[in-house]
Amino acid sequence: MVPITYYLLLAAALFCMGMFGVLVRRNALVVFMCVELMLNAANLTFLAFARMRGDSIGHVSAFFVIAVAAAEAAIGLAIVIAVFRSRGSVLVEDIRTMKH
Amino acid sequence: MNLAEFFQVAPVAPDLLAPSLGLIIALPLLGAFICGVFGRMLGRANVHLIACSAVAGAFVLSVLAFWATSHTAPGAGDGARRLLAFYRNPFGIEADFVRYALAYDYGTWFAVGDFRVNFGLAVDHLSGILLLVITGVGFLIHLYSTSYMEHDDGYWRYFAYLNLFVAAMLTLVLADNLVLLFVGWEGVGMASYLLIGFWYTDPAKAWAGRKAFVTNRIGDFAFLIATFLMVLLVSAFTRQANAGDYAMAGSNSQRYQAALQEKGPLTFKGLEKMAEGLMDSNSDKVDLTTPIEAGPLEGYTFGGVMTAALLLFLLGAAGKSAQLPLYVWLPDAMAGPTPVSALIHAATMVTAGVYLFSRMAALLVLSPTAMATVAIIGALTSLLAALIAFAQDDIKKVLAYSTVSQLGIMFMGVGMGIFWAAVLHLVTHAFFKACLFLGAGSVMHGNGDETDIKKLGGLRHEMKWTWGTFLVATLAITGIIPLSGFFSKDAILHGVHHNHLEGLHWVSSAVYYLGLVIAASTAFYMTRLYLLTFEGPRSKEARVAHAHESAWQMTLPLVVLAVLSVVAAVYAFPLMRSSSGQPQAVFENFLSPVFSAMNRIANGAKTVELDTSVPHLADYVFAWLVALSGGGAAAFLYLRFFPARAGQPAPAFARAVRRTAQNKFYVDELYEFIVIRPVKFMSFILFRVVDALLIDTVAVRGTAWVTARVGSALRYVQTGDAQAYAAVMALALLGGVAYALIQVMQ
Amino acid sequence: MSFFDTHLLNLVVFLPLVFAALVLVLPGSEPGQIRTVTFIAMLVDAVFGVWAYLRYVPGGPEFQLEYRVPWFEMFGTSYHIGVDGLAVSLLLLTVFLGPLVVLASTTYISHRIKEFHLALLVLQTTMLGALVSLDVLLFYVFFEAMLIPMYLMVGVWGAEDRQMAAVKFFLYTLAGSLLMLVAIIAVYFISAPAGSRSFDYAALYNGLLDANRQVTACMGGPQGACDSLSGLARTMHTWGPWLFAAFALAFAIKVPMWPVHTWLPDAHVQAPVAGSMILAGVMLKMGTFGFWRFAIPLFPAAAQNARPFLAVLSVIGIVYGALMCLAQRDIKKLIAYSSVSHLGYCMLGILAVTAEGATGSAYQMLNHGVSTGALFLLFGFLYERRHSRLMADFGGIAKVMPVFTAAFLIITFSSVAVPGTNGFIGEFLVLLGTFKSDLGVAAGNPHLTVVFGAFATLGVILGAAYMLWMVQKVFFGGLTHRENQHLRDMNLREGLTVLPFIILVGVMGLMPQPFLDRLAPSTDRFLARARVGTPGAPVQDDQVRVEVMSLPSSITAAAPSAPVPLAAVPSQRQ
Amino acid sequence: MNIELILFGAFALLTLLSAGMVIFARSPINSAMALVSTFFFLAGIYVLLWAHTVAVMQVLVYAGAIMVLFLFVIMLLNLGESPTRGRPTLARLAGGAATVGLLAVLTITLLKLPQGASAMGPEAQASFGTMATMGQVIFTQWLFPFEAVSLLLLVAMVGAVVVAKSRI
Repeated sequence: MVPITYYLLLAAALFCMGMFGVLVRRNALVVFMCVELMLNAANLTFLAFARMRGDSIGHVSAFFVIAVAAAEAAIGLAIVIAVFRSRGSVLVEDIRTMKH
Repeated sequence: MNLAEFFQVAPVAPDLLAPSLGLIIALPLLGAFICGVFGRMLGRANVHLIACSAVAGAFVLSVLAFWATSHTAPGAGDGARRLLAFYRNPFGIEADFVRYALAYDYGTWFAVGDFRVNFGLAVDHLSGILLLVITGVGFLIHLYSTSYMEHDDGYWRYFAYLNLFVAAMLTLVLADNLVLLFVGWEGVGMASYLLIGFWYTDPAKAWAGRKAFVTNRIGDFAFLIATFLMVLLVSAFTRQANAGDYAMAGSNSQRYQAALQEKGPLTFKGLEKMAEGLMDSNSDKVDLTTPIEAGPLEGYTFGGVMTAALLLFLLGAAGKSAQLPLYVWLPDAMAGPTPVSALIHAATMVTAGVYLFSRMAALLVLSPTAMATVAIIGALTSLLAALIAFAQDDIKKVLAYSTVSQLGIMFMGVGMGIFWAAVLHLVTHAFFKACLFLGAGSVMHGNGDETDIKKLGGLRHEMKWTWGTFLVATLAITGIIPLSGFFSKDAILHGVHHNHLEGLHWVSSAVYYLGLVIAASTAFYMTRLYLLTFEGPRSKEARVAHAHESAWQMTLPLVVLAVLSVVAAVYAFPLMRSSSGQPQAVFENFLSPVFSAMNRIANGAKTVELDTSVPHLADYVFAWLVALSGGGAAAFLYLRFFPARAGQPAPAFARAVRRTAQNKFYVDELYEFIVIRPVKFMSFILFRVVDALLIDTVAVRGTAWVTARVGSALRYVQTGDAQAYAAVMALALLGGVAYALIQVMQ
Repeated sequence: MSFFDTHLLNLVVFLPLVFAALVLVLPGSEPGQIRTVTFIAMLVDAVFGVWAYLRYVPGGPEFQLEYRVPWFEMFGTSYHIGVDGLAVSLLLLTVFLGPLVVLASTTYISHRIKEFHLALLVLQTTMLGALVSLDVLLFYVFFEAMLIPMYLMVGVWGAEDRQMAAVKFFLYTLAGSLLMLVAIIAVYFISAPAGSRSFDYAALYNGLLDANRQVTACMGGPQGACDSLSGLARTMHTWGPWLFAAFALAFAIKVPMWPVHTWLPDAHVQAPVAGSMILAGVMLKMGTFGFWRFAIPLFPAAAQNARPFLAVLSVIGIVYGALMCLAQRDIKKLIAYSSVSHLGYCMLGILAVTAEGATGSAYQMLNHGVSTGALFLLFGFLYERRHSRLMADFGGIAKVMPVFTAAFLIITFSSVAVPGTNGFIGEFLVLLGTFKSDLGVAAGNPHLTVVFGAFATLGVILGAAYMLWMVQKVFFGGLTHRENQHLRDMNLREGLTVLPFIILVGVMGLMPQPFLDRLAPSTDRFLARARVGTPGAPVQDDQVRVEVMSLPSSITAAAPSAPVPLAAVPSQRQ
Repeated sequence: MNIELILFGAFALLTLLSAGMVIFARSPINSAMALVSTFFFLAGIYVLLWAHTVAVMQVLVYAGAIMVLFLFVIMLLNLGESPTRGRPTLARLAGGAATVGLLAVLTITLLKLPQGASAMGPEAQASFGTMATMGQVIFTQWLFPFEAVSLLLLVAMVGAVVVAKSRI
């Protein structure tokens, strides 16, 4: 079988790519997608450990993560739409309301 | 049955009376409460009745108590009588009885750890005689006041305060321990504060009251510290003393410790025992030169600490009894109503210092240094006051300074170890000085409150009773045979002359000759006062054309006091025989049980040689001449000299001297500049600089300011770029993970 | 084993809160009703408080009327209350002030009456809670909660400059107590291994006891003896001083000690009469109480080292506060600074670590509550009439307000500790304790003790100086201001408000023993615990170890989620 | 050299490639598409991990629901190619650096980890990761979180509607 470490390495790589995207991309939508990537990396880790320990708690966690991710995407995208309505842009650097 | 036997059978036996000693204090206190709270509803007459009867009741009880102190019962056969007035001294051995005394302990006041204070009252011959003076003179002055204050609508306050004062003074005298004494000590201060400032609408009077209280407080400060030192001394003594010491004190360790547990360390009996234990002998471990082994006083000797404590007590006594350096409040205290001056600032309160030292005579004689200081302070104060009195024109001021001067004389006596004479002078002085003050009050009452003797004069025809009594009192204070003042003062001077302090022999002669000068000058200024007030023609600027004699309530006390100041002389006559058989003054014999411990210590510790001889006729004559000379000089000056050369300007130096004396040698101004101003200034500076500026502005607001600045500086980091924040988070994450990794590596 | 055996303290503490709920539902348009209800609440509370005071048995166990149920068991805390002698005495003081404060504010407070009385009631509960709580976390909660109503009281019903004063008061005290929170948590973690940790006072104290003993022992030992320490002892040796400093700062600010006292004058000057009374009467005592209960017993070694320093600060406070009074023109400020001076005595007494000193200090806390509380009360009456705090605006009003003047004079004498009044006992004992103490030894030279004592005694002179100065300026002399000529004297309500104070002044001055007896056991235990820090002092464990009721085992066994019926928890005492 | 390893290698490679496309594609559409493929390949890897159920859910929920949502939004806002690449600001550089560093650190750590082999008996293997076992766990022990999540989804739904609805 494949050593757990490989899966973990894959998860790490995936996570870092997602993080990279979050940090460098300007388009809010893409940022969201990268967040999804990170979540998936987390899932992968869960499953890998579940496989290693042989109990299904990991699966359950992954299941919940997916559910939460769905909710998050819904709300996030809604926000993006709202922002686009008000500002006509989805570029993060145009959204600096946190300053004031 | 003869007089002696009459006095030996008290109507109430000591053991019956002792439990009700508290009433002596309670009665005036109750009176004060009633007058103070319900006075205005009760009306004038009732207030008079209550106040006077309260003091009168106290007086009766005092008489009974005093009588009971020498109560005897027929003994076994041959007519010898057995003394019943005694109680077991808890600090002594089983058979150690305090004779000619009764005491009662009302139980704990407060007790903490191994410290305890009881409501313990005790009457012996010393406090007994003072009880009589306080309540007796007190009653007379209450009576006098009923007429003197008849036009004042603050009468109820007045009598409340007066009763309060009497209660406090009685507490002071009856207390059997230092703390309870301190209650009276401060209580009288408080009462005198209230009474001096009685006419508070006049700022000057209110200020005088405050001055009196604060000055007294300075003394109390010293008194407190001295008390604490005493506590430390007692604990050190009990820690270090061995059987020999206790044997020397006529006690033993268990009894002493037990008594400390039960009575507390500050009872006079206990202190006396410690003083006896501190005497030097071959068998004992602790004496005056022994260093204290442990505690805060580690390393100091018992004698040293004792001296320090006594000197602090001296400062305390100086505050209360108006001695150098704290006498300044007394002359201003004359702002109060005249009867108050008579009661508080002549007869009773100001003598508290003398009482304190007589009460602690056993301790005082342990330290020649302290005794010398007391005597010298007394002499200097007395002289200074006498000189100031020369130039005062306010009748009450003159009397005030003469009081200070007389108190100085008492201190001389106390300091030189002739306690009985000092107490005797205290008593006689109470009589004639009260008489003088009341006389002055009567004069003012009859002359539209005129106090300037220059504006009086020729009153002998208009105020006969006042004049007569005033004359008697003046003769008494100037020391003219056969009046009491002469004998008491002469007894003091005689003792001062013949007692010698260990290592300080020069003191006795120095003080003695100062004393003669003082006696002469006393005679001088009193004669002057008398002449200007009563003799000669009526002054032109007199407020009222014809003075009227006062009512009987005012003259009666005058007469009584005058009579007393004559008959009190009996006390000084050497009618008794001392234990060793030679003649002894009545009063000395009478007080001998009180001062027995003092005598034992003085003879044992060899710190002061007490002389028990009685003055010879020559001494009397000499002292008499001194007094006469002073009086004669005054008579010559103010009857012949000044009237003769009236109108001619006095020589410059004379005027300069007179001005200086009139301004009390600028002592008040001196204090103003070296004490009061600096303190006020310092407090102001501290408030502005340290409190307002350094702490509040710089430290507190400074912190706030810095915080604000930092905050506004950090605002620039806040770009609002979400990704920037995320980047920071990422970096933090990296750091965290890296750290964790490193941790894992080890 | 009646209801009151277990719940008396709960009753005393939370009764005001219950009534606060009642007041909350009353219509705000009915001020009279609200006042009455509040007054009744305080009165009933006072009755129960007095009962608790009388039920406290001086000879009995250290903490009595205990009550304990689990609370946040995952942190090992429990709702644990109980009183020792000092706490019950201060509790008595608090419930005593309660009704009088309400009476005092009847006409003083004219707007937002409902909110004001709510604040009063809540404040009462928090103060009582802080006094009785035996769980450090619980204590901290109450200790902090106290700030909020007081902040409102100063900030909403205060004088012209109230905002500044309120904020200053809040931040000042908060700064200290946050440090204390850190220290509390640190102690929580070091005092016991994981799993058996607890915020309970007994657990913390007993957990640190051995370590403290070792630290003290090695400090008494030769140079460098402490390097051999290990484990908890080592931690205490290294961090004990810092933890003590954190506690001490929090409490020192509350006391307030010089130089962190500057919030007090502002708060007092701006606060309404009720605020000043409570602030002076009870809140300042929380500082001294904290030193007594927590700071010194938990870190005896550090405290021992800090004693001379703190004692110097206290003495400075005594003299400095008195001097400040001489520089004031504002009466309330003067009284406030006099508090600084009086509290200096309390601190000195505690630091003297002698029976006399500690008892005197505790007694002085009560005295100060009575006399200074009364001073603020009386001045409040004056302020209502005249709306000025400057001495210059008064003078000679004894003529128009004789009764008021008499009352003020009596309280003044109590404040300057004239014998026969309560003030004297406390001050005398504190000074005596100082003279008997080993402060000098702690400071390096035994003779310094006398110096400490002498300087502290200076306060006796200065106290008389400034109080009488103020009295003269305000009451004596001629009626210079026309506004003052028609001031009316105290009415019945005001008289009845002052009377208890005056009675107490006399009673506590002439028969202090009943009060002292209740203080004595706590004093002894405090002394023993403080002496744990003195090298070479013989202290048996059983003298110092804190014995409290343990959590009923049945409860601790139950799962955390299982709800606990409070009444079902039996008390282990009785 | 077994089949499982080969499959893993293939899926991993493809996953990373498509993930890279998600990040670097210029137009959001392409990113979205790449994301879909990423999810598919991940699902495959899940299967390799015997997490059949999750794999299925992955495809259904992610590739199905979520991505549709994304695409829908992209269409709605009709976002085209972003005209310019974003300037490399300090934040971005720092972020990139942090990411790379993190990757390095994680890799090092993981490589140091002991090779944990699976510890499962055959009967456990039989039921592992099946719908039945998960249902067992979810609906007994994790019932409360499950309900909470359902509630969360409801809230999210409402929230999304409220936030996104245009005030017309």
